Amino acid sequence: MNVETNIQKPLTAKDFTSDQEVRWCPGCGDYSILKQVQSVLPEIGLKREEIVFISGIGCSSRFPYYMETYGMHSIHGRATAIASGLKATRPELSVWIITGDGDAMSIGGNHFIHLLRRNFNVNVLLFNNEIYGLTKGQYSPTSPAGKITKSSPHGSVDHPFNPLALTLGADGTFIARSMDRDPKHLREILLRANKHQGTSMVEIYQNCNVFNDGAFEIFTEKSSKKNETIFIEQGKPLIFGENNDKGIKLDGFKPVIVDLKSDNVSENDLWIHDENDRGKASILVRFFDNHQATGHLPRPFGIFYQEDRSCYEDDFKMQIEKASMEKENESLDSLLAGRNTWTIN
Amino acid sequence: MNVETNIQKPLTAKDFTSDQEVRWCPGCGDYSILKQVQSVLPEIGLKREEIVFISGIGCSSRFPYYMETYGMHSIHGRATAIASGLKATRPELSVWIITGDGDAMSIGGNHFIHLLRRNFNVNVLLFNNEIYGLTKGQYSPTSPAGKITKSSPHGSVDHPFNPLALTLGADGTFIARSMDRDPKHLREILLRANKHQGTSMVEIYQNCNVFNDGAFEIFTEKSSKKNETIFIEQGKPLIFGENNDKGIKLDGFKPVIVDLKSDNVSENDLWIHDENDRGKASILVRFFDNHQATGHLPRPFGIFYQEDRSCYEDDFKMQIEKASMEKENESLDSLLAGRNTWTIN
Amino acid sequence: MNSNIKEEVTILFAGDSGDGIQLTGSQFTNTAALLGNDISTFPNFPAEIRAPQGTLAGVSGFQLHFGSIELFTPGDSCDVLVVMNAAALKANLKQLKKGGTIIANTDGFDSKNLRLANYPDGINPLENESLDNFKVTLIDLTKLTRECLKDSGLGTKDMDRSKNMFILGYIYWLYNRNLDNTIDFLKAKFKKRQDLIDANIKVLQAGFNFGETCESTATIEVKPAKLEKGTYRSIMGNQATALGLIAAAQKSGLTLFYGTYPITPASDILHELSKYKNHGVKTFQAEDEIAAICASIGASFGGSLGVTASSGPGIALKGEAIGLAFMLELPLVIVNVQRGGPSTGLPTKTEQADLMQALYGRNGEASIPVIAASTPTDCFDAVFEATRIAVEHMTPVIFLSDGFIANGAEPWKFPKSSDLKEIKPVFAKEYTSENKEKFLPYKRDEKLSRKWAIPGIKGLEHRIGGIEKEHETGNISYDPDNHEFMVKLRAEKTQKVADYIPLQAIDSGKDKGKVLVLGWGSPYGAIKTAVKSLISEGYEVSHAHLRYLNPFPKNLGEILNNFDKVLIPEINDGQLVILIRSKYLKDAIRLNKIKGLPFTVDEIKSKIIEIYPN
Amino acid sequence: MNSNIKEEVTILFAGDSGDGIQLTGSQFTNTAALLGNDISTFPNFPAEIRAPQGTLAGVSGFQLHFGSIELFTPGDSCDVLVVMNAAALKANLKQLKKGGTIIANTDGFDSKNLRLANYPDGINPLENESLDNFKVTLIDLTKLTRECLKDSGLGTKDMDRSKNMFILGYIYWLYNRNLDNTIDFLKAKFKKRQDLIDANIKVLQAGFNFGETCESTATIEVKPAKLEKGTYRSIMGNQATALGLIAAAQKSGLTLFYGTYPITPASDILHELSKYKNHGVKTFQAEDEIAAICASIGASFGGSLGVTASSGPGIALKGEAIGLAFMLELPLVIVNVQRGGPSTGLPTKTEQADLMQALYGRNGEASIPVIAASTPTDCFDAVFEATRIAVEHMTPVIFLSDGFIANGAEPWKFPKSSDLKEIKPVFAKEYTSENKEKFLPYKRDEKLSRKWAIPGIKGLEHRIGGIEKEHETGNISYDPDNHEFMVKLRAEKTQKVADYIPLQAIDSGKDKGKVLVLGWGSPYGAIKTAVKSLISEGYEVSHAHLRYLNPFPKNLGEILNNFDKVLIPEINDGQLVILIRSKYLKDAIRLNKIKGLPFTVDEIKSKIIEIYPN
Ligand SMILES: Cc1ncc(C[n+]2csc(CCOP(=O)(O)OP(=O)(O)O)c2C)c(N)n1
Ligand SMILES: Cc1ncc(C[n+]2csc(CCOP(=O)(O)OP(=O)(O)O)c2C)c(N)n1
Ligand code: SF4
Ligand code: SF4
Ligand SMILES: [Mg+2]
Ligand SMILES: [Mg+2]
Repeated sequence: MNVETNIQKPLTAKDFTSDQEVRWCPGCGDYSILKQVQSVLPEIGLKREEIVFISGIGCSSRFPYYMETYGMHSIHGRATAIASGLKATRPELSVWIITGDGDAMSIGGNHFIHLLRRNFNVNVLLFNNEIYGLTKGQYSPTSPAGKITKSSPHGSVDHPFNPLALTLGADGTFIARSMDRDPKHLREILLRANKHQGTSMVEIYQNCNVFNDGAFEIFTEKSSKKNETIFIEQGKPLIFGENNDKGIKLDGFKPVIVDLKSDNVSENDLWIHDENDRGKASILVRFFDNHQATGHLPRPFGIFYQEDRSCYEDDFKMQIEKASMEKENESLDSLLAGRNTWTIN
Repeated sequence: MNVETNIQKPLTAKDFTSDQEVRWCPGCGDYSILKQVQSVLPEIGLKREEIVFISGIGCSSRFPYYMETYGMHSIHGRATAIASGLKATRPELSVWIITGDGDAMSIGGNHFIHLLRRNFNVNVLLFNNEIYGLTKGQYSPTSPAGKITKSSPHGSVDHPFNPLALTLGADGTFIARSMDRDPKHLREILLRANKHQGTSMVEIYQNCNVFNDGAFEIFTEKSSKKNETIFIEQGKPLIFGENNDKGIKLDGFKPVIVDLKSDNVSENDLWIHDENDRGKASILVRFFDNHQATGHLPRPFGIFYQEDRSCYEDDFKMQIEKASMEKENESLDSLLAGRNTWTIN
Repeated sequence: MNSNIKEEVTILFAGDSGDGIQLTGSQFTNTAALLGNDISTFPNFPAEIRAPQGTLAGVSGFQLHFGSIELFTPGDSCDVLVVMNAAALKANLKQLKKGGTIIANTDGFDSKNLRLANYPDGINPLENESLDNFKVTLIDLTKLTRECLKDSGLGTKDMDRSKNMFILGYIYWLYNRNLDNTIDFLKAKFKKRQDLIDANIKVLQAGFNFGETCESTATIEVKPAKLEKGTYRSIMGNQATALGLIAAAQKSGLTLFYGTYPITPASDILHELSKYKNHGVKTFQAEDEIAAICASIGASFGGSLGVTASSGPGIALKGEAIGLAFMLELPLVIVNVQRGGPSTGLPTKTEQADLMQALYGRNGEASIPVIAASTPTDCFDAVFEATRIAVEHMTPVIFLSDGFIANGAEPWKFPKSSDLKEIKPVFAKEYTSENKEKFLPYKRDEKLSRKWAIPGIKGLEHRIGGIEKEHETGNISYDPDNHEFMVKLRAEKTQKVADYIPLQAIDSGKDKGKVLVLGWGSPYGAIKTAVKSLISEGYEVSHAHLRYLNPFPKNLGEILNNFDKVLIPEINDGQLVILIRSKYLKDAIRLNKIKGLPFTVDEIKSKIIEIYPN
Repeated sequence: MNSNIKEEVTILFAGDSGDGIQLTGSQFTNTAALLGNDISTFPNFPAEIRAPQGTLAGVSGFQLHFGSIELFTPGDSCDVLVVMNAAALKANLKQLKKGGTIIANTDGFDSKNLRLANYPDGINPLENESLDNFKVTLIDLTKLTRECLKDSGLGTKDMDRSKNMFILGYIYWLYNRNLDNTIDFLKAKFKKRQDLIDANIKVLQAGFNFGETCESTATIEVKPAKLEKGTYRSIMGNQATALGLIAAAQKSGLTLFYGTYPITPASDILHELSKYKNHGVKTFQAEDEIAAICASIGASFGGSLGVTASSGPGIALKGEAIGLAFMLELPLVIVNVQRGGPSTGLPTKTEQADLMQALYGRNGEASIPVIAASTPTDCFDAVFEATRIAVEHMTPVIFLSDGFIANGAEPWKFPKSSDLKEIKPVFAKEYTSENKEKFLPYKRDEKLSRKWAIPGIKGLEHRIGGIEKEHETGNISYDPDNHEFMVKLRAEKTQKVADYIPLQAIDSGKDKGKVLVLGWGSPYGAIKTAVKSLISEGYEVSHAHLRYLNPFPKNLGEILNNFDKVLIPEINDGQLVILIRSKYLKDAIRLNKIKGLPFTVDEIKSKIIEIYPN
């Protein structure tokens, strides 16, 4: 590689591909996410050396090895904590956290919620496959109740987390969902996540074709996708369905599906998506886990919520800068001496 | 103590008082909470031996030593996890978790959210004094940003958790707030918490008069209490103020204060509290931390949200009972033998 | 057709993780076991779920040693190497004995496979002279399998999946086994897919017939082993651990609560136990290792048998809570199925490097009993014993297993439940008009252990915790003398376990001699085989194997002094040796292997010979 | 007025936690230090923030040893016992030398206080013969204080709060000190409350005058000590640790990142460091200990000096992450301010029981350097050295302090920053046209340490992690031989630190002799004093004190062999002794105290005499 000439060329996905062989199972959804990330980075325009990928442990967490950037494959559940220390000290770096549903929300739950409240300016890509892949197929905190897995042969009795609701409850400032099988959408969400100043939490539905194949099939397969998903966009009404013929309206706090053709409703009556409304977001993130209350609703994809709040590392830095200005001249020697000294001759 | 005759007498608060000297600082809010719990238990009508108090570490966590029941003062942040194992195996016991803002939400954050999602039928009393008391005064995850403490002489840069929002995000099924200085209210909430089947999370504002004196003064002092608090009750409109002259109305998703006298509003226009509405609860728990968006709002006390959802220990038990019925006759011997044996003579 | 008789054979099956190697291996194992052979197995997985097909990293292996004599190891090297592709050959050829047999799937040696296996361009080991020293049988599996199933109506993907049955059938033919056991297995496995049952059976039989028709080599007969009389089953270490826990709970009259968080290679215990809800087994998959142990402590407090399990990294996380259990003096079994470390290390490989962590991996003076299993079947006995100590001595106990014995299998002459020792918890009794003694939670018996006082019992209300406590009352106490007293008392309580365990026995060899090989854990089989072999060659060497790592059996010092030299082989950098040197001031010699692999018999033999005093 | 001259005096201030005992003690300490006395202090807190007033559990103590000779301990027993109430007397009387002085606040001996202190009904020790062997001075503090402030306009609560100033003034008079230092302190402390400044100064002076007017006993003079020439300050161990870290960061050219979670007795380091934002110090109060160490690892990865600190229970939680840091080979300082264990144990008391945890508290073979401080001022040097090793050898290092030295104070001849050694991190260099070497993250230098490659530098992009890695490249590797090679290499790397540390020196006594007292950590002062005293009595005894617990200095074995006997005193149940016996097969003798209290000089002297060979 010639250093000088390299500076000029714009980077490509290939420049972000390390020399390590990718070792996920053939057909794993992780491949497509990797590809999107590698192709989005050149567009963002960062240099390779400015980027750090930090992961925990899990299939998904092998990710950093495949990226030609700085990276750390750490220990289970702690990527968020490690990234916090890195970002606090090196705010200028672009820090990406790669984690799984188990890594982030089971063993890593505490650091995850604290990362969110502190609002470090990092991007969290949470590969949710609703299973523990690397340990060969136990249910995870996002597996639906009743799920039969190696560790729950009679069905899981755990009520699962709603990852986005949890994020909202922990004061997350950027909450989005995408999926492995919709590269275009994923790409857009990644770009927006990167732009957001604060912790960008992107839940990515990822198919584990070995231990939980088809978990998200209805959202990804052509035959059902149109009716089972809704792609939300800022300022746009909530519309979905085979022929974009269904909409969602708010009846008080209750979302109701309306038929745009037969019912007497126009687009103007529909719920207009507002990323900045936390109240609405709190209903939107619940589109799926409370069928009794709301009836069957399509699963939303897109940016649920976005809020501007100062980032930990900025306040952290400012405080130090302020203190340094106020007491600028104190030398190490005066610090060692303290305020009361005496001399023996 | 004579065993036989004792059975007849109804228990009193004194029967729940252990022989250990209470060792909190004079004036600490913990005293009043202890007193309420000791006086509520006889009313609930449980026997002492059926009750277990489990705590972590912190000033508040000394609580079990003062209760003449079964108890464990465990390690920092883990009371929730220990209680989960106890309740899973002994569903008939009445299990109370005593924890602090640090114990529950800092080091114990992960077990806390998992307890909530699993919905064990236990009562969590979270003594929130917005400080680490036992370690002599560092800011906690509920201390407001900017708080000056021993570990933040320049002011904390941490955005705090909203404990009730976090609880809601973790799919908590009973969410309430009360305070040390309102024994009557606390008593009612404790009774309701005990009744709820599922994890009852009760945040109790508690004054640490040594390291964070007056943190909740405006809610507890006569002069400000009426205007700064709102006591929410099921089915009742949201009314507060010196002369019950202010109300809260919903403008879309935005709560607005209205003057019941001068404005042209009647009680019928007001927000009617509905414990079972998660959408409303998600706005109610945010009454305080987002002044820009909502203006200054009174702090709500009472039961924010209540939901019936099956408890972990019940499903856990049922699964075992079902399996035992299905394969009832399998003996240990047949288990040891497995399916394929051979004999050497 | 002629048939050679052999005493023992080692077969190594190797191929991609997707090739069904583990299944093929364990099918042959079960059949061999059912026919009365002694067996010992060693599965060797890659760390990835399905590492890239055809690569060296993706090779999965299953080594099986079976014979008509008693066997203690899966074999240092193999007689037969079955390879599904080029990478499998490359990775394992060094394991094959000179003159051994290679059975190769030619289909796995196309140019892509050769490249992935890093063979130089244009080189195919099946086609040059590199295998001249071996007997090579080539089978084009894909072609033969597809051929056999061409009328089955299955797609090629499904067809190809049954390739491994062809090999299995062939090997059955080779060793004169019948197919019944595997046919039964296939019927159960594909219960709902008759087409797959038919196809697999067909291919299995085709493989068998292929041997019969096309092959000129003789079949090999391995007679049943002269094992002790009795009824046997085949079992893997993790299964044995699971059964041992269930049995121990039942013999204690306690409910088993198993709180854990999945981790390789411990997860299979969870998988096994979660099948036994009908035995009242309560498995709790916690959010992390800390919650897992804490939930188990809560269960023990409530009167259940609390058990938690993990591997090294997870055990590291449990250190603080183990200290709590030690202070609470509640029964708790902590299972560590050790794997290669440190940190994430080599998750699918074996190691014995967590012994010091078991002894010292927590703050303060907190010495708890440590028990180690030495073979797959010994997992049953050792974890049963760990439970006995936990329950009868009211203490957390660490039980050490490792990846090698956890996944290895051997025949098990399983006990009758009525022959198992009763375990006797000592419960505090309700305060009644007869029993008027004031309940003191930390009052001790002659074992220095306190009584178990279960919530729900009237009059036993009490509070326990992790702060130093007053003798007998259990109240918080900061008194300096009380602290020293309690620290020493707790230490003595653990040491007192030595009064309730057997004295150390010599496993092979005489009571006195020139070299004692002192082992613990999974090197058992290799040490035993090496020592027996040297004894038969006239060496004055003996083998003692420690089940109790803390406290040591009382006569251990004496035994050490009866030998000129003591050799301690460990799959670590020398941990038991630290303890033995410290405690007995004995200049024990170390033999360490840290490759994620078990010792071979040869490695131990050579070391004994090397240090053997002239 | 006559004045006795004394070489050394020990005063023990005792009272309720709310009585301002710690403040009174430290004021006297500072004044004594400023006047050139050598000092050594020992604050002894109750575990509760403010335990119930008047009870034995609520007694807070502050022991101060000051003199005109060199002092190494806060004194085995005291000459003067100042007690604010009956409980304080009861709890501490055994500490007072025969014939010693008691200064008692009579007001704290009313019937309620006597009852709370568990004196039998009707018994007041100030009024019976029980104190006949002591000189007793009675002062009715409340009355005198209120009297003195009657015109101040303050409420009684505020008035009573300044009681401790009366005692302080009186003691100043007794030891001939002037009040200036404390007056300055009061002015700063109550900056915004002139009324309180006035009141406190008035009471202070009243106490002084009380001595001058009412007392017939002579004052006592303790001349300045003949300490080495130079400029001194008084410092506590935790402060010294904080300054040591700041200094080490500056001398390394690195930013200090301190990730921690509060815990007694380590929190004061956080409090101290968080004041120094103006020195660029970054303190991060994490959500738990695991996050704390992980954030510090992240900071180290980013090129900062990552430091994390806790006490025993928190260190237990960090075990897994320490293993990660060891595999990553990044600099990291892990501070453990030890306290009484196990589990929550005795949080405010001292102990040395986490040595084995430091060495072995994690999974797998992960031996990292361990350094211990022996005195409050030594915390500076030792943590500086720990940092040097972490940075120059690219490794996590454990630094051990304990509650006794963390809270104890002594005079410190603080260094000039220019006299401090430079610490030299070795950074990997940018790939440029001059430097075309391909960057290998795990390529090693002669110290066997790798280079630090900081994100942001072009051409050094690399990935690190906790899985076993290939030599030099750092790529994931499951190769058996590579694993063994790497385990041994990492072990050797840690042992290699021994090439870069000083040889072990003898602290007192000759190079050869009959008894060597081998110590580590906080028993330093007591051992030194005992050994010096016995040497002066003609014993052939020496003292060596270990700063480096892993690896040991290379000549340690040799030193041990120069003595007939080796005695190892520890505030634990015998941990260093395990290591010494194991490594050197030396039958070292243990002396253990596990009371949450430091050794007294006498305890060590008696033991040496007991084992002294005839
Ligand atoms: C401390 C610790 N506990 C447990 C494990 C075992 N483990 C590795 S990954 C994993 C869960 C993986 O699930 P997830 O995070 O969803 O990632 P996926 O493999 O599904 O991508 C577990 C339990 C470990 N490596 N370390
Ligand atoms: C593992 C561990 N880490 C840290 C501590 C120190 N510690 C004890 S209590 C506490 C926080 C107390 O705060 P909170 O939970 O709010 O209880 P409070 O004292 O305010 O009632 C801390 C940090 C500990 N005991 N154990
Ligand atoms: S196990 Fe599942 S998640 Fe893991 S690599 Fe394979 S397909 Fe992907
Ligand atoms: S420190 Fe605060 S919370 Fe703790 S006992 Fe004292 S007043 Fe209560
Ligand atoms: Mg997953
Ligand atoms: Mg608190």
